[in-house]
Amino acid sequence: MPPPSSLNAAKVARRWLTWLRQNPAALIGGALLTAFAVLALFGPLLTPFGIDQRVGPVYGAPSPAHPLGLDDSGVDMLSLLIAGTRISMLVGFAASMVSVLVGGFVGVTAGYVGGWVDTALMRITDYFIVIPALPLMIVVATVWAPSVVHMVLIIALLLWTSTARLIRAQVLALKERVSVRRARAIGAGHARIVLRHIVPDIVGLLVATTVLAVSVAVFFEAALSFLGLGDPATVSWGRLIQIAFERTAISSGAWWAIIPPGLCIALVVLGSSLLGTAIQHAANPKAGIAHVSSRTFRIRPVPEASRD
Amino acid sequence: MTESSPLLEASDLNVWFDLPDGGELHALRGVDLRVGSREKLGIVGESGCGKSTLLMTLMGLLPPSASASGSIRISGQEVLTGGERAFRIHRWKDIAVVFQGAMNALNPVMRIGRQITEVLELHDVATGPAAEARARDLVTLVGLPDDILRRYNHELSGGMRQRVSLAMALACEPQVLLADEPTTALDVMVAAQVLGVIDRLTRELDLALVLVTHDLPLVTRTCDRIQVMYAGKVVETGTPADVYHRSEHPYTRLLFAATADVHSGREELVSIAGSPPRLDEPVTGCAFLPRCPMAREECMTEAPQLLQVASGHAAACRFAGQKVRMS
Amino acid sequence: MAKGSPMRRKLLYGLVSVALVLAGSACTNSKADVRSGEGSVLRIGDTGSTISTLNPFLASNIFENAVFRYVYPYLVQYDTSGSIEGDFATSYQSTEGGRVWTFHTHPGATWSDHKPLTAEDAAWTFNAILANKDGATARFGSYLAHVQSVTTKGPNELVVTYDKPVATALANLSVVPILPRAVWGPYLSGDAGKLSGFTNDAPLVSGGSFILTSEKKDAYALFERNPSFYGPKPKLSGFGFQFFGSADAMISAIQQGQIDVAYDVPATAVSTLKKDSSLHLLTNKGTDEDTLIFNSSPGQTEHPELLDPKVREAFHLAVDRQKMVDVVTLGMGTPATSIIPLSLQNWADPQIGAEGFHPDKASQILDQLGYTRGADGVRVANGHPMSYDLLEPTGLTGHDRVVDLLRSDLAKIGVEIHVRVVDGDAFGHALVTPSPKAPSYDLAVDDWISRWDPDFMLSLNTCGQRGNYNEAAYCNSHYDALYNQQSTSLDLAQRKQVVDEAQEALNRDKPWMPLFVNPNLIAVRKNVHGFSGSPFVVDTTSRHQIDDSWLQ
Amino acid sequence: MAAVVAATPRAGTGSALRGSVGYLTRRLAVALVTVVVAVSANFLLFRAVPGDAASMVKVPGLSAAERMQIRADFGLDQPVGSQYLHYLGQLAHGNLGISFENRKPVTANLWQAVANTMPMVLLGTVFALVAGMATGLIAAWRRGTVLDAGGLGAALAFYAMPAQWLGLMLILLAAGHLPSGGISDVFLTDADWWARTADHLRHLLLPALTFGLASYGQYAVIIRTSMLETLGEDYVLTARAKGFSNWSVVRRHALPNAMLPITTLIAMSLGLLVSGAILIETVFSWPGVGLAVYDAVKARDYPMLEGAFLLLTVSVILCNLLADLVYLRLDPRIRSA
Repeated sequence: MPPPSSLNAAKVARRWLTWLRQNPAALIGGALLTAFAVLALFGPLLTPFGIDQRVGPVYGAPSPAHPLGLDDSGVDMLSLLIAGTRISMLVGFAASMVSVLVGGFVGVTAGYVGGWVDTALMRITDYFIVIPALPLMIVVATVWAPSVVHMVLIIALLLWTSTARLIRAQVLALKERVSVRRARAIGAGHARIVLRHIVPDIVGLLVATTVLAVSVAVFFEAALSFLGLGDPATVSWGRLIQIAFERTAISSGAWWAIIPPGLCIALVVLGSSLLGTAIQHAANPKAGIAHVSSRTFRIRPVPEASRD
Repeated sequence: MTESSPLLEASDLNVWFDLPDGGELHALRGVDLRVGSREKLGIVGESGCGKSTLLMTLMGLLPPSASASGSIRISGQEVLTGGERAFRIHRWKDIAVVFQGAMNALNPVMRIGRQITEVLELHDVATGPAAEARARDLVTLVGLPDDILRRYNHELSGGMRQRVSLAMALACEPQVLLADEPTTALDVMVAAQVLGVIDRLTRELDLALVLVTHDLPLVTRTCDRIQVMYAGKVVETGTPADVYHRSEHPYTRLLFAATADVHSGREELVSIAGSPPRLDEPVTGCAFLPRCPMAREECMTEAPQLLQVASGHAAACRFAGQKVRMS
Repeated sequence: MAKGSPMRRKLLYGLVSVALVLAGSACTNSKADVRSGEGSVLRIGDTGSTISTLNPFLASNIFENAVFRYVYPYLVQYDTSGSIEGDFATSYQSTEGGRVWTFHTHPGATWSDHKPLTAEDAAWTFNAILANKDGATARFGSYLAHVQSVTTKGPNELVVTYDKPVATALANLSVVPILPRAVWGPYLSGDAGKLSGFTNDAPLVSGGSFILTSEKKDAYALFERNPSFYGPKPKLSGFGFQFFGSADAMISAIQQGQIDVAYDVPATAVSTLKKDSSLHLLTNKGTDEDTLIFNSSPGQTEHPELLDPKVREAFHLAVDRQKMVDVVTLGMGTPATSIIPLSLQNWADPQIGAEGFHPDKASQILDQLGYTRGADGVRVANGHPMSYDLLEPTGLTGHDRVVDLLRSDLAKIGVEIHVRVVDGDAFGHALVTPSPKAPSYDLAVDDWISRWDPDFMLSLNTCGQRGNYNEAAYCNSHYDALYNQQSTSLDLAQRKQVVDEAQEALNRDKPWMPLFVNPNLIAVRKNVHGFSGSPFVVDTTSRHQIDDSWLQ
Repeated sequence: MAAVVAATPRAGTGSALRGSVGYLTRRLAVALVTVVVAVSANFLLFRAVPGDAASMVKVPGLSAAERMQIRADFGLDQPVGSQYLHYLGQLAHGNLGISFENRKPVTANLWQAVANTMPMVLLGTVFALVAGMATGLIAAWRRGTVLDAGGLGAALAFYAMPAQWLGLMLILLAAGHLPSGGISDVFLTDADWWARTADHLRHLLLPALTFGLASYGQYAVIIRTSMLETLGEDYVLTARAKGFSNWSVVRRHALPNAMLPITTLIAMSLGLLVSGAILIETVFSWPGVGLAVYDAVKARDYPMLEGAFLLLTVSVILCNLLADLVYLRLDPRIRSA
């Protein structure tokens, strides 16, 4: 990933594009996420049928008019799938952003302030790490009426811990850097040090964590919805799977009601994992050599041109 | 020293590395090398000149992204074309290596003793208690107490690690010892001690030594012959006296001049203006041209060949043997 | 690494043999055959249900009651057509104008532990219930309402005396099990303080046609024929309920012959099951009715317009019940407009609330009330938008479709619905918060399974049931009077008239707005014989369904 | 020779032992603090949620006095402080209380659920580990080849699939051949041991496979990464220079080092297994811990939830501790750190 800089937007964009070209994994990941983001934004304009509109028989099979068939109430699956994109992506991105904000704040505070604040924050983090995540989410989701906002908060509640730990470690290292020590020595304020000397150096890590967290958030959205804890007034991929599971899609042979939403989740998770890992590698490059490999160097004749 | 049967001989070695963007980097460009028995060869040059690549090529340890051509003979047997299998026969038995001090050349989760005995067992030198006894002898030889055998890498100091590496390298009584900047990352005192041990043991054990370093005073002190490398090529070769006092290549002269300025062989050579050429593009003419104080029109088109200026002394400069003054 | 080392080969053999065992076991499907023929085990599947307690005083779900029906004696039960017949009582008659009921019980009966089973057991059980009927034994106390005394005349005659004639005496007694004193004595003595802690684990001492041999929560309940049963011997040697987590698993089980009967098949699976030649599909008009519940208590102060019967009438007209039947039950259910489902032919009145689907009329009513639409299309009433929270309990397949349809139908007349899905317990909690007599929720949906006698459904909206079954917290003394009147009207025609009046009264006030009745769909393998359908999901009113079945 | 002077060992055997003890003590202390935090937080969590035993007991017509009695039975009429002390006292005796739902000891309910979950997750984990190891090692070994791309692709694909969906896919695939729900054929009461075991295995296959596949991807990716990092280490080059064959280099030098992070991963994931099984248990109606927790939430069975949360958190903490212990055994660097 190109380091953040004050260059103009066009230049930054160009560097990103170059980077993407050189990292096929990042390119695929970015393309997947972008495609689904576009679908989430403009999907409602594209849905061929209304999601309350019964257009055919129960579990009608795929046909040219309905390429993904119909659901258990005769609604067009493709339209439902597109409608579900919006909620799933919204929950995925919002939850990961909230969690990274919280985790980043806790991590920076713990790492920078240190002392008992650090200890207290890390013990709390420890608790959230060892507590069974999905069961806790279920408890909170059950007690709290289901809604998209609640879903986002519940997922973020358990997602911030790994960010907090990662950022804290990074901040601890950054704190000892010469530039930070110098800034402190000349009496720069804490806010200034954090904002000018620490935050810029963890931006890459934060971006990578956010992108990676999207996959976890999408997973949890699907899990909670599958357990019937999603907002009933909305359609999401997780809920589509739940509905198919509860309404005998399998014994009706309606694979088209089950496969597409799961595939969409898998693609988004894949996209965010690929892109996030690539950004992580770029922010923290490793040589990536292997001293042992099944392959070995090649022997070739000396080309005439290189004889000089 | 018998010129007729070199222990290690390489001729016209070329090595390329594939680059991610599809291009290649021509890292070694027709290197020749001969090491006779008990001979000490020093290889010097700036970082990136190909000296470490040369050493890896001699051991057959190039990565899969590399390709090589030419010939390497160990004890008269061709190994380069024989690939991994051919190299493996000779590794450690005939030719052993001590890696850079900065590297983690020792396995962190294996006791030092085991790392020595495993190689004894592998090459059928000794097994069981005999191997352990031999390992004790080896560490004593390099001046370490034998309880070091029960330790792990992280418990050792840098100097101790290099001594262990040396003991390990000597385990199977190789004829040729390769040493790749064995004292980088060590402080001056320790470096001197380690070099002292290497020097002493190569003499005591009748070893041939290939010492890769940018420590010019060191090579002139210890080696019988020096090869100066620049941009993947040997640009000058000769005895220390030839190379130091009668250098025929402007690069060699600048190199010694820079060393004299710095007064320390450990610092990177930075005082030659400019930087080496990029090797991912074809080099036409003399590679040193852009930095050369003696550059002439004709240097741009024709790559200079190694010109014999005296017995055992050659330089790859069109002006070698001519008394041309540096301007 | 090309040659396999002995070690690796061993591992390979191991893996292959495990795979073979699994593959072999995957093909063993022969056990279905073992069970056919006389004296075999009927395997029944159901989804989403469970047995969480075997203590009748704590029991609240239907499979628990089904267990008690088979293992405990009851004085009377229903026959398959919905009429009362004797069970432990061989004969019964009422005297003194219906105030005194005399039951003659099976002589020489025993419990499965060989202790004698006599009228004394019945008298002891009923008296124990009466002793704490407002406390620990309240679960059955209401079924013995107005009972003055329970006495015996010898071992085989029981006399139940009421303080006034009760029309529902037999219907109520058909619900109360007779318990073995040897087991229950310690828990029913005194104030029965230990009763709620008694788990009554299997195997139970049984007096019914079957013995419960083992039971595992959320998994199964297995029964064996009770050799000492007083009644006609069941043909089956045993039967069992298996509880599936998903309908798909149950359907795949019946198609593969792992179960013989699948209760409560979802409508979406019907077309699949009909294609399977090894299955019969029993379709019955059900008694499980979905209703929209209006909070009718004084606690609902936020939206006073919802208390107005005219607004409720508008809601009533705005909902397309046929569409609900089509979407939710795939046309197999029936639209409902009264709380007594049409499957109770003796009591239902199709005329009640049958105004039909008239959204325009509904809009007119709201217009006339002056509740005009705001800019967003939502009407404004009493200064607030007509935007309401609707509680939806989880766990009932199809409920969300019901709610979706309600929302879109009501949106068309300018009423906005926000759905809050809550699980069963939170739902129950919300209906009694802040207080059972004055909860503060707006609207809710729920479903209720009627019994053969209308008394139960009618009782749900009485003042006394507030905080318990009266989910609307509706309280109307006129209605209570009608309810009491029907329960003491011994003349059938007269009682029917009062029941109609009570239904009319409810239709006027609409604490509940009935929506539709779910069909009762049961899939049965063709080798099952004598298995009758029923309007109930699982028939807890009688032992006939299983006692009369056999396998071939 | 002057060189000998430099050869004084930096750390003695004694300090290595002290290092181990210190490390263990520190780890134990952190684990203990986390347990105390977890116990208290769990206790408070379930006091903060609405509803208690009395409001949950479903006895029609229960009077106010009766409800008070039930509250008293469960000790809910006491101040929170003394409830907490009482709770701790109970815990000290290994008593997790009585389930609101079925009035049986929570420990018995939990034990039953754990006994059901374990075979499923263990079989699945063994499968995931074996397959993940194979994929990860082969991919790292054949780095940059089609095999690597294929292996990594498959691993990522399985990683990306939601477990519940994967389960449904397997049910679709195995339709009619394998049972898709439950732990055994409940009507197989009079069958012999072999038939019952075969039946259990048939029921176990799909959920265990789902669990395995769902965790396989993660293992494969991490093993590949760890292996690649190790293969880039200098001592691997040394081992090759020593004349070891490629396979010996991997087996003797790379694997033991690559196993360090993998061990931690395995131990930590063991702790999360049980709660991770919730979705799979829902799909396959598998009466394990996951489903027990979910049912307890639905029934507001707080003693059961408190017990389950305690079990799950403590098992995570124990597994982390186990990871530390294994690390201590495998990595000499920690022993003297």
